[in-house]
Order: sequence, then C-alpha cells, then structure tokens
Amino acid sequence: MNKTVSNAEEAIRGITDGMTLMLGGFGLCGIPENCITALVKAGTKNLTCISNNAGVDDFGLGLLLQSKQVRKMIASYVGENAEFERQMLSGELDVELVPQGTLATRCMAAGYGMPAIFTPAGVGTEVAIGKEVRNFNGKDYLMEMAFDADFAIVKAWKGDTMGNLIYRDTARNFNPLMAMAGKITIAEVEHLVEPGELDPNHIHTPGIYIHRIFQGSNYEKRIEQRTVRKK
Amino acid sequence: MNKTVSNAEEAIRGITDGMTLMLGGFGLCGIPENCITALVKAGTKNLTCISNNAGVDDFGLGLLLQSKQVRKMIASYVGENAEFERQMLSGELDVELVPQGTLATRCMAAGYGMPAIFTPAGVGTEVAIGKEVRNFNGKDYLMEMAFDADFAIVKAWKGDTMGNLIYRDTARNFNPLMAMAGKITIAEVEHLVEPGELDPNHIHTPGIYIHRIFQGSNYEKRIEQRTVRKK
Amino acid sequence: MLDKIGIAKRIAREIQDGYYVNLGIGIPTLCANYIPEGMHVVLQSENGILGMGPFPFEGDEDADLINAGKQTVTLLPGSSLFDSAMSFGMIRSQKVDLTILGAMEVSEEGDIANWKIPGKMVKGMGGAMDLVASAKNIIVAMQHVNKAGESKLLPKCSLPLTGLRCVKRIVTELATVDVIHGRGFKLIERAPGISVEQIKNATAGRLIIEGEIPEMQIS
Amino acid sequence: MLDKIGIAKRIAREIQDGYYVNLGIGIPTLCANYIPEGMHVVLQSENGILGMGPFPFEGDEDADLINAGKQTVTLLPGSSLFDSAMSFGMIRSQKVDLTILGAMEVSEEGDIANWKIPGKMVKGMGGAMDLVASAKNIIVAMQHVNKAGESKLLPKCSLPLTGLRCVKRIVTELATVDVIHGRGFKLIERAPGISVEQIKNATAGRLIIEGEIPEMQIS
Repeated sequence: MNKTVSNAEEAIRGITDGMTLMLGGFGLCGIPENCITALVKAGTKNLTCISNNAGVDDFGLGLLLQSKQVRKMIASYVGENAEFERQMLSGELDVELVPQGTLATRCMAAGYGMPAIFTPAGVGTEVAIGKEVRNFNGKDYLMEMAFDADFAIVKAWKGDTMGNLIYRDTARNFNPLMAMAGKITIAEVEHLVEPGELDPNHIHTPGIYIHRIFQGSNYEKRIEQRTVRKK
Repeated sequence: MNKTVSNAEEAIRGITDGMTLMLGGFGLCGIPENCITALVKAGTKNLTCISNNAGVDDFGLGLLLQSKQVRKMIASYVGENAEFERQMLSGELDVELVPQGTLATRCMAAGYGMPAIFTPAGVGTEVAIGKEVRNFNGKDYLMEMAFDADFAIVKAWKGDTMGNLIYRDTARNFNPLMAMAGKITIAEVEHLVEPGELDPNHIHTPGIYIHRIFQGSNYEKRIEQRTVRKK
Repeated sequence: MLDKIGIAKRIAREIQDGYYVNLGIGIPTLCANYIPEGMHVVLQSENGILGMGPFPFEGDEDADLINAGKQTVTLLPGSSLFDSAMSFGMIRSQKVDLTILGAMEVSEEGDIANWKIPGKMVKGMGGAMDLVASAKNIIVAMQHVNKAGESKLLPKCSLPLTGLRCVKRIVTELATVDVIHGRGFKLIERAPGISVEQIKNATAGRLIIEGEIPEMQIS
Repeated sequence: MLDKIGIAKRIAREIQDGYYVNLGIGIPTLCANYIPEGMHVVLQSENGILGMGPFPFEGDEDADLINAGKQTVTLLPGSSLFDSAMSFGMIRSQKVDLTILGAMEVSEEGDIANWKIPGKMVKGMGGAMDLVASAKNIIVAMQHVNKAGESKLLPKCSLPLTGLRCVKRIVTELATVDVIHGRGFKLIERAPGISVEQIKNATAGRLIIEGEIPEMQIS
C-alpha cells in the first residue's frame, strides 16, 4: 500500500486538458506549491480550478493564471490578483463565486458521499439564482450540490507512505476536505515518514483518500500579510 | 471561559423529564459512565435517548432502561439487552432503529447547522417509509433530518477546562458528532488539564461546543467481547 | 461442500493487493486470516478504524480499541482512527474497495435481506444498510439453504430488505454465483465435490448455467 | 463624532464574558484591542482558529498561522485548529455568540450589502454570506454616510445583497442604531457631541426616535 511517487511531475500524471482540479489552501497558506509548479511546466490547458482563492500575481494559483491554463475558477475570494481581473474582464476566464462555507461544505459533501447539502448562505442574494430554496423549521436554505473533481491536490505537513496526513495550524483549511473529494487525490508533504511513525489518533486525513504522495521540496511558504508587534 | 463543574451530578443539572439526550459511545466503548450513573440517581423520567446502542443489562444505557427512565430509544443496534427486549415487546419502550451511518450523519448535520442530509442507506427498505426519496445522478437517496437534542453527553480521554477534547482510539466513535449537536453539551473526561496543555492541532472537539466539563472517576471501561490470541 | 473456513478462503481470493476492505461479522471476519502473504490490504472497521490488526495478545486488551463486532482488536502500522461520520462518509463515497457480509436471503436482482425476521426480536441494522447502499463491490458469504432446507437464493426476498440491487457475488458452501441484473444468478464455480444438479436444486431463483462450470480452487 | 477607534471601542462594549466572537476585517478587528481586562473572550477566525491571539512578535511570524484576513497571528492557550467545514459548521449552528462586520449598506429590515459594487471588480464574498445567514447576533461597524455624503442606512439596499434580515445593531461615527423588523432603525445612542438632528439627516431609512436619546459612554 505504498503510494509514494518520486516528485510532483510524476504525481500530476493523468491530469489532462479540460479537467476539474481542487487545490487546497487559504490565500497562500497551505497551498500545494510543488504541484502548481509542475502543472505550469506541464502546460495543461482549459482547467477548471476549485480553490478558495486565486493566489497572487506571481505565486500560488496566480502562476497558472499567468500561463493561461485556467478556463474557469470556482472560489470565494479572488481579490489579490491583477492578472485574474484582466482575464475575467476580458472574458478569457469564467468565474463562479461561492460563499466560503458553501465551498467547504460542497467539498465535504463529495468526500462524504452526499450529493447535496442545505445551507442558508446566499438566500435572497444573487448566489441563490437558479437554485432550489427550501424551508426547514421556518428558515430558508439553498440546496447546493457536491463538487465533482477529477483530481484534488493538497498540501500537508507530515504524511506517511500509506497516505495518512497531518496538517499544521491554519494550513489545514480546505486541504482535508478536498483530500476526501477528489476522484484521484495527490498529497505533497513537507515530511514523508514510514507507516507507524504518525500517531493514528492524530491523523487528519486517513490514507484511504490519498492515491499519490511525495515529499515536496523548496517550499517558499510566502506570507501574504506580514503583521507583527514590537517586542 | 472555565467550563469546569465539580462532578456528574452538577453536570446533568437541568436535564428534566421528557427531554431528548444524545449519549456518545459504541457498544460499551467510550460511554459517559459517570453521567449515566448520575442520571440513574437523579431518576429523570420519560427520556428520549439517541445512542448507537442500548448498553447491556447491567451496564451503560442498560442501567437507565433497568430503572425505566427511557421512553424512547433511537439507535442502530440494540442486540445485547434482555430488559430492552422485554420493554420493547410490552410497549413500554418506543424504539426507532436508524442505520448507523445515518445516525452519525444526522448528529453531524445538527452540529454543522444543516437541517437535513441525503443518504442512500435504507432506500427501498422499511426505513424509507414516509421519507422523501430523491434521485441525484441516477441514484436514489433518502432525505434524513438533523437530530434535535436538549443535551448531549460525551466521554473523552483528555479535556481542558475550556472544553477542548481529545478522544482515544475507537472510544471516539459518535462522541465528537454528538458533542457538536447538543443544545447543551456535557463532557466527562479521564484527564482534565489546563488550557495550553493540549496541542491545538490535535483537538478533536473544539471547546466552543462544550458547556460543562468534569473529570470523571472510577471508570470501569467494561469490555463486551474480550477476544485475544495466545502469545 | 465447503465449511465456513472454506467459504472464507474462497472469498479471500477476491481480495486484491492494495484493497481497503470492510468485513462483516461471522464468516467475513474469517477472510482476514486467508489474505495471501505479501498482499497489502487495509481493513476498515466502521466504528472508526483503518488498519485494523488481529486480536491482542492476552493481557493487552484495551477497552478503547474494539471493532464493529465489539471485539478487542489491535492497530497495524499506518492505521488511522476517526469518528463515525467520517467512517460512513468513506463508505458512502465508495473509498472502500470491497465489502464482505453475511445474508439471510439474496434475490435474483441482488437485493439483500440480513437484518430482521418478522416475529423475532429485532436487534437493528447497525451499519448494514449504509454498507449495502453504498459499497461498489459487495460479496455475500452465506449458506445456500437455511436450516429448514429452503433456498436462500430467491426470485424475490421474503424477509424485510436491507438494500436493493447491491450484491455482486455470493459464495456459499455449494457454489460461487454472480448476480446478473435482469437475468438472475449466474453459476461461476462449484464447490469441490458438488454437482451442477445439486446447486440447481438448492437455488430457488433463476440459475444461469453457461458452458462447463469449473470447480473452485481453494488453497 | 467617533473615529474608527471610537467605533471599535463602542462595539467592544457589546462583548460579554465567555463569548465566542468572529471579527471581520477592518474596524471589527480593532475591537479585539478594547475588550475589558479580565473578560475572557475567544476569537474565531473562519479559516480555522478558535483562540486567536495578537500579531506575533517580529521574527516569530509563521506562514502556517494566519487569520481570515491573511495576516500572521498567534494562538492563545486553549486554542484549537480545524478545517473550513467545521469552521463554517460552528458558524451555521450558531455556536459563535457575536459576529461583528463591516457593511456598505444596511436596510431598515436588517438586510446587508457588503460584498459587491456593480461596475467595479468583484473580489468575492469570502465567508460573509455564511456569517450573515447564520449568526445569531450581528453588529455592523460602518460609516453612517459614504464618501459622496449619501446615507448607508437605507429603506432598501441598492447594492447586491449579502444577506437578508440579519443585522441587529449598527454602530457608526454618529450613533448606535438597532434594527426593529417591520418598523425601521431605532436610535439608541448619539455619539459624543452629535445631535439627534444630525443623525436624522444622515439616515435615509426610517429612524425611530423614542424619548431622550442618551450619549454613548466610551471609556
């Protein structure tokens, strides 16, 4: 049950033009840096990317936008990216904005084999257009569908060769949800260890969800807003 | 934000006749032993209990059945209990059998603020009677409603005074789900520690879900099926 | 004719390297003992384990570590523990490759009844309805006929159903049989020493016999 | 007239001991600085933190530990970390006691618009729609009038909505106002030095003035 592949290039094999990808991360925190670089190198086109954000101009998902590999972006917030704005306004890029909790829960629904979920987020707004509204106990909810992704690409802190993953701090975010949701899930980790080295009580993502795993390299882990106080 | 109470008697205060309780545990594993004892002592009547099992005759939820405090039992499997059988056949006890995954997911739905979920479990069986069936992508699903419990009572291995919980091995089971689902949630733990002693990355149940916590005592932790192999 | 161990051995041949497998109580549990050496298989227990190991050595039993049959078990390296929602989540999303369980009756359509006998004390379905509704590959381990000598492979189930059109393959003391939707039970193999005639007589549902039926290979 | 810090100070008075609080970006974030000493409050950040602490000391920044505004933060003792589904799960199930956020417009009915201006680049709603649809107690921190001098407290919102009938209270540089469903904005307090007349002139929606309107107490 060894799921190790040697690097990002090998991990992304099978991702072809027009596929739908989920990419973990919140802002630039907990993003699969190595796989994004490999995707840029591979040049795969017309991708639909599901990710909470769209990176910045020169890092994260922004790199895939720069190289015009993304046809459609499904995200909750895309504010930090000038190239994104240009492509969206020119019509090169389709954008579907989804409330953040809805985005997370639609990933979870896919991983949990639930075809749809109900959420009050977006009721009475343009997000509700074309969606079924249903009242439970006097409150309106939207029915939102589970996502359907060909590949999910996640980043964890530690992983073992059987695919068990542990995330660190807020780099967890969407990663465990997307890990469960991909038809094929790729995990890149900072530390790859042998089975038995991780405490089974502390595993965030059981290996059953992971198809390929590798230890990434040269993590930049860029900080978007460096806020500090004086000692 | 100290949620500590001194013992089980204090923890169950406010549980009154006719209320709906969720009780964590799978079989006799991970059950809130101290609170069950306190409920027997309190003599609260006409309870509706949501729990995966109903204990055995002389332990676990079986104790509440012996003292005839339970009016209705919602469970997935109730096989190990003669008094249960007697009360059910005599009509003293209402029983609602729910598939185990549906039970778990209806708890989670309550904790996640989702009024209903879809599951294929029970389609075409007597479990489906009176329920909405809905087809997604060619497969039928039942719509099952989130539970609504006045109190949830869970058992964890470690907890801090702010209510953060860590479970041990398969004593986790339904506990984290029910912890999220109670209007008021009581946690009994084997080890109560100060905030900061538990690694925030390893918390299974964040303290926001917990209203009262105490360190239990005299845990029996009975084994239902002692299966071993020879050295 | 196969005994329980024989059935377990035959079913174990269905397990492939790299499979995640959920084993029901009874004969299915025995299958774990006959997974070929060198094959890496991960057992799921729906109360919240991936990577379940054998029973503990005497004295090592731990009340906090049991399987879905409430038996004390152990963990293997690479195991993980999780709550019941995630456990059934991975079952519903078909991450478990193979589910092996017992049955009281199976119909020609692959319907299964294994949880309730009218007039008898109902113990509950536990996780069975979730498993049969979602699993992508379900193999049933059961006796071909019940104690009264009646076939358990039927045109339609007479007992309350656990799930619809879900069983793919059945292994009994007499035969291996596949469910072909819209057609019936297709005879795949005879148990050692069993004739096609004997299987025919023990099968109330429509039995499809095409060509020579080989005898099972059991190590 | 209050400055941003004044608004934050006034809103901080709404926070009670034992509250779990979600603070939006901007003025709401400032509220954390004015929680009274000795009061124990836990801050939620919807990217997956309970128990968020202040910014790290210089040199202690950690790329793996940010808040929903993507700023580097710290953890306090008793904190916990979780994924985005659980984070919005606790928001939807109303475990968060108080949500404080900014707005572009609020209507008499408590509708809020704070995510999109037609004709301008849309950045997305982030978690705002989830928060306003679920939170049991929402306080809005905003300016009473926009830069063009137009009131942001309206009979109906003109901008695309973020959520319906959700805002309970609004604190601006001029006043504290409550939303009374079916009636309008009820004036609760005047900012120091501000007259009822000034507030009336700055409020396009229906303003309910009952009795003497006290001046805000701000420490």
